[in-house]
Amino acid sequence: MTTAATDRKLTMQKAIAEGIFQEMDVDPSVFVMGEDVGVYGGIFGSTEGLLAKFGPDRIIDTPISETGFIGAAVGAAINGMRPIVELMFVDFFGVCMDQIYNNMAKIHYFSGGNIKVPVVLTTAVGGGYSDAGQHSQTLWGMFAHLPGMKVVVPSSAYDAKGLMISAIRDDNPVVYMFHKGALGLGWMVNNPRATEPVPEEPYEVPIGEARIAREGTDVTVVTIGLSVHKALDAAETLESQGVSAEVLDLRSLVPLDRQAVINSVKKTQRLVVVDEDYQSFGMTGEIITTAVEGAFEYLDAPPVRVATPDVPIPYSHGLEEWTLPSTERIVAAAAGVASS
Amino acid sequence: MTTAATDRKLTMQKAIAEGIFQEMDVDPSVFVMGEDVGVYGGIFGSTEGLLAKFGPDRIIDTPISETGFIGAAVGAAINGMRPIVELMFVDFFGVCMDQIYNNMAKIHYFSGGNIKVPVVLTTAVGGGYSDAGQHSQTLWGMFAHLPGMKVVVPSSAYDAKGLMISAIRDDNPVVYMFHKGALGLGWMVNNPRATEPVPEEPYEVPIGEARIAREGTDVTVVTIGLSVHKALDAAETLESQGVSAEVLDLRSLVPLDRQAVINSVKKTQRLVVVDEDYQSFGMTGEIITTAVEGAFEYLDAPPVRVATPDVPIPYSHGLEEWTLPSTERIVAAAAGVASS
Amino acid sequence: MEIPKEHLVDMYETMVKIRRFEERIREMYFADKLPAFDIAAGLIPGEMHLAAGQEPVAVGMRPHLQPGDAITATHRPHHVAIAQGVDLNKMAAEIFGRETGLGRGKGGHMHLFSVEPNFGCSGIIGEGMPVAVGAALAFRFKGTDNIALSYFGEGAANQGAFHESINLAALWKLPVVFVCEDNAYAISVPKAASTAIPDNSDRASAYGIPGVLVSENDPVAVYEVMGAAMDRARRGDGPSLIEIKTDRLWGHFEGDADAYRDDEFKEEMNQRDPLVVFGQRLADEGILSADEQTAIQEAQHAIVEEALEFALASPYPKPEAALDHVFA
Amino acid sequence: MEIPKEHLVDMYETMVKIRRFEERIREMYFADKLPAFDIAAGLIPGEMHLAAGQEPVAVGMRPHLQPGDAITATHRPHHVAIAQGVDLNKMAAEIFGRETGLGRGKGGHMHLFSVEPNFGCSGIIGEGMPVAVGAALAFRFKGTDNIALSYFGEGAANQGAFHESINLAALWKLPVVFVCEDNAYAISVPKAASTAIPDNSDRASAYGIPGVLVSENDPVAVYEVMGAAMDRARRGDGPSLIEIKTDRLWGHFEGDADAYRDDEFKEEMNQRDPLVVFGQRLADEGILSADEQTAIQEAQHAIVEEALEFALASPYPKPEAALDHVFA
Ligand SMILES: Cc1ncc(C[n+]2csc(CCOP(=O)(O)OP(=O)(O)O)c2C)c(N)n1
Ligand SMILES: Cc1ncc(C[n+]2csc(CCOP(=O)(O)OP(=O)(O)O)c2C)c(N)n1
Ligand SMILES: [Mg+2]
Ligand SMILES: [Mg+2]
Repeated sequence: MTTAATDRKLTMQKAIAEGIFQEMDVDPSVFVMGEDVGVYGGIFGSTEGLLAKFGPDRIIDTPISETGFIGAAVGAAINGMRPIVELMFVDFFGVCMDQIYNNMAKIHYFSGGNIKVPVVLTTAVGGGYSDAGQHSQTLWGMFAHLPGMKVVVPSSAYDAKGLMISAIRDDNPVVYMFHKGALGLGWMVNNPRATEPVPEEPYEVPIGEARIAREGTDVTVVTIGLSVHKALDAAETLESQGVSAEVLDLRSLVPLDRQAVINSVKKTQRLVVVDEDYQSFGMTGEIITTAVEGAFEYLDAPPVRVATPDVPIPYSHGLEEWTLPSTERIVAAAAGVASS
Repeated sequence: MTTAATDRKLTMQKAIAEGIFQEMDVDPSVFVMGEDVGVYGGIFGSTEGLLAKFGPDRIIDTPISETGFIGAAVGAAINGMRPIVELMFVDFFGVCMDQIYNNMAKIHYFSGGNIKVPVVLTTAVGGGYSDAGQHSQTLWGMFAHLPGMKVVVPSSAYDAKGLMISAIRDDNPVVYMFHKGALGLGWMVNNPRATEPVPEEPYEVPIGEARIAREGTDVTVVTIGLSVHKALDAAETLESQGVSAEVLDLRSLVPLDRQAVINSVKKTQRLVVVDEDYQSFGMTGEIITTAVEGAFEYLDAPPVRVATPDVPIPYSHGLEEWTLPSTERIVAAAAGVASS
Repeated sequence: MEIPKEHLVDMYETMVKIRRFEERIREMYFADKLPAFDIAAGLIPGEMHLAAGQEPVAVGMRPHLQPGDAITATHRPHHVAIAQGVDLNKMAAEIFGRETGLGRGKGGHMHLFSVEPNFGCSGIIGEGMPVAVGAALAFRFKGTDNIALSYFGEGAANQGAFHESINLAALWKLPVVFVCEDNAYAISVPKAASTAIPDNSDRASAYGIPGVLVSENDPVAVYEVMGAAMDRARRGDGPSLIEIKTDRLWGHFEGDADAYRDDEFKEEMNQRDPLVVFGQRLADEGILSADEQTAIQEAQHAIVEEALEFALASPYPKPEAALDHVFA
Repeated sequence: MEIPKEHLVDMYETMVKIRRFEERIREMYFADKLPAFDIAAGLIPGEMHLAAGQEPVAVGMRPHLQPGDAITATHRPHHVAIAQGVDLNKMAAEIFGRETGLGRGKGGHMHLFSVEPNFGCSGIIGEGMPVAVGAALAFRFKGTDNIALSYFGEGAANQGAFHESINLAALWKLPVVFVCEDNAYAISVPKAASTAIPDNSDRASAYGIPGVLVSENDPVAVYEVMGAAMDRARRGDGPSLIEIKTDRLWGHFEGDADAYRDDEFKEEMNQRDPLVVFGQRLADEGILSADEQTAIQEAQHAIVEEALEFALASPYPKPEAALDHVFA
């Protein structure tokens, strides 16, 4: 069984759907709501196969009423259910953010801990395929800025399944973001690293623990989501240039594994932060500040950020490519900081 | 005239209303929309006196339909008007953020610069009076994270009027945040520093230039909004302890006057960032990273942040007071970093 | 409709309790704020939205409630919470920011949450409406015959959440009763300046559900209409939209100069104070004599005093408790 | 109603142009994506929502438009943009991501903005509705008799923006015509699974404005209903809500397997292709002979080809131009 499990490779998309499937199978309080989660199986396949197994009462297609149905997930969660609710693209948060950040994320606190709100909010993030400025953002820095929700971003199939199961079992609201470019969808170019062996049985990956995706000694590259794979690609190039890069996959922004960042920086003494989200007032600043707070004397050179500049993500392929963090930009940044 | 002007002291609230008044008087394309902006004069007085002068066609009370009327401001701006639209408390952004960040802030970019969206979005921010977690936030870090809008936060009357006039004349969307505790409202304790001489004639304060609110040599305190006054109070205490603090009032987060931060840090070699917004993934990380990027070798000690911890702002007075940045916390942080 | 006497008495008692609670909160709210009103000062700092005059909308549903029914209310929540039977001691303690409060002092007057009875409210207009829909969905999943009531003001009826919530509930035929408290004002904005049609109950047709207008601020009228709507929901026949014309006797929040409503309006409103009118009617109809009403008042006032005493005797939370309860 | 012949011809020509544009975009969209469909590849990467079959909703208003009238459209915008007369060369160039495009390649197919004619669209459901209200408000301020048209899908009619926008326009009696393109599906979700009542036009009563259903996907029916609503708005009599039953002949976006609609449905739909039906009718009524129609087709196809050639011959923006135009 164990051998069979580790031999089986899944895409991240299938791993997500499998995680949901297995929890729904054992826990009748889990259900799914969202646009096109039923017969379509989720625009990005996150609910593929669920309708056939669990039927339309537990896999509920909704109107385009995000405030209504995400708020309904909150109400259902307060009343004993464990909803998984999908915001099709994170870019749409603006039509329903009140329910997310002012309600879902705060009720537990306002109630002094008396009321739990175990919602999993799934949402697709990321660009790279010319879907322009209202369908290509990651925005995780913004979600992480607002207290009361966990923010999880798997980068590959093993973590995707385990983090999904952890998220469903978590008594807190969890925003679960999957990067379109890491899902292994047939219709989108994918980084092949995201597809990997996934055990058949249910398992948890703890939320709040970063993962060293690659060990290294000269420079730490901290990142999350699809950029983990770009960083790993960059690390290979860097190795050929004689630079040993350690790649840290944060896996969640809330809770943030600050100690993992600090430990790695203490080891390598140099830091690059790669973020597909907008550069300013976001993740790059938070990670660099974490390193400065926790490893100031260790830093041999100012940390460097590789992020999406503060512009709406442009449509035209060349513009977008120039905008999003690329393997080349990571290589250049890491090589630069390693030699300074 | 000039003498008379500089003798006349105004509260920040009156300065804001005067700025709007004077621009409306000369520019028929300026109008005001929002909840209770008419006969009530704005819940925080930002539109006081305007209805009497300009009538209900230009000072428009709206239904509680923020998506509707903020979106309408965008449409009016595209079509030649210069709307000032009020979101009563910034905490309500979640019901209308799509219109703000996905529409107002992006149309100019999407149109390749062909379409201008000169909206001023006014909104009240800040806590300190037990209004609990849905009415006490500042959230400016979040607005600053999302590209396409300027984000202005005056701390006192002179700047409030000049920045308002600049915002109205600006061809870009400007989010203009006023801190309730700096407005000089009769019904709320105020820091008296915010009330100051204000010229009678219209004038601009450029958006994007920080202001050295107090010169100092030992430590730089960078902040914005009401915390400027707390930092100035702290600086007095620090002076009595032999620490000379420089206080930098950013005045806007977008554009961010990074050079002013860097210059001051180069001078004092020590940095404290004070932010009433949530600590993580926000302004404190951005300012510290800016200093690290621009003045790494000058920094004698790790910068320190004094911010609202990552908890929804609690209601009970003692909890809230403990949560928000206080003069005491600023003194302790600055004294600590100055002696390290 | 023949209304059981105990329901009439219960509604009267509850109205008295609500009114007394609001009056006493008002007194204590202003206690340390005057002469120069300072919103941050006193025993109860912060905004305070009181519901004096709106008691009928709250008590009319009370006799029809069953254990486990969910209610979501608004920024003006006390009357509804009291009518549902939320623990008055803990509620008062929360309003006074105490450790013994419903939310250990973290939520305050706009954020009262109770598990049993099943109550919640919020400071954001319309925010509770989808939550009620979700509660009703949970009841369906769990196979109970519980229902959810969603209270909101007439001002809230122009917020997008109204539309999305009612459509969802109607589409899924969920057991929700949407209750619009029409006090004719949203802060200073009169309904005619916010709402394109006179009665929100007419908006029910946009969702294919019953819409009923209660045009008097009268607990008996509310009792009847709410009873029918709640039964309907409990039977599984889906949601209703009820609009009740009511009066906010005081300002929008305490400290509001209320200058946007003229004296004539306010005078007429005070003349029809629903507590006075209902008391009179119960006396006229021989249901509760003046003496009996006095006895009720004393008993209810004592309950309110006890709650206030409990609250005032309770400790404040430790400041650093601010860090607790972000996550479970 | 007697419709001037030139209007009928104009509508036909425009339908032909739209259909050809969509067909050619479709071809070029798939050009470099197959056999293994890759959304990020090819001449036109990204999502592509085409409007073949929905031409009547776009062309029916065209003869009633005046210069300066504003239109806000959706993620499926081409038909409406073409009907309003947006520069086809620049529009094609934008879709191909070129420097000469309406937005210099920054916006793309869901973000087409034009000053003259006054057109905009968006990728977010319902986002354009309040914008149309604001345009109408600006027209009132400026004293013009321009009007605003707000297009949205039947799926969008359950988004909060629908409710807030129509209430505002009705309240302020603004010159807006709200046009619901009811193609019965929001991606895979059929209208019956999203909307509590059959016809969104009936929701007009929630705002006290006229609501009219056009139950055929026919340019003449649209012409008549839109003409009346647009006149009404232009006269200053306020907004209307029009729902038009139409057909999305292809998938939601290109690459959509469209498995949620069964073959029978699709077959029936294709049988009633509005372009074929309208052409037939014009021939039958002696308005445009088959030869004349062929001539029109050739002329319109040539215009489309010219636009595509312009686009394909245009340069891409410089990569670092990504930094321009965030602020004016
Ligand atoms: C989304 C949102 N917008 C605005 C406000 C500010 N606000 C608080 S109460 C209120 C008026 C509410 O009116 P109504 O719904 O009629 O309730 P009432 O106060 O009359 O009980 C407003 C505008 C808010 N809390 N939330
Ligand atoms: C707020 C928001 N939610 C969801 C989506 C994703 N989405 C894009 S188009 C669409 C369906 C729209 O259906 P409809 O309004 O009927 O228009 P149609 O596609 O049929 O033309 C959805 C759900 C979105 N773009 N914006
Ligand atoms: Mg009201
Ligand atoms: Mg549709």
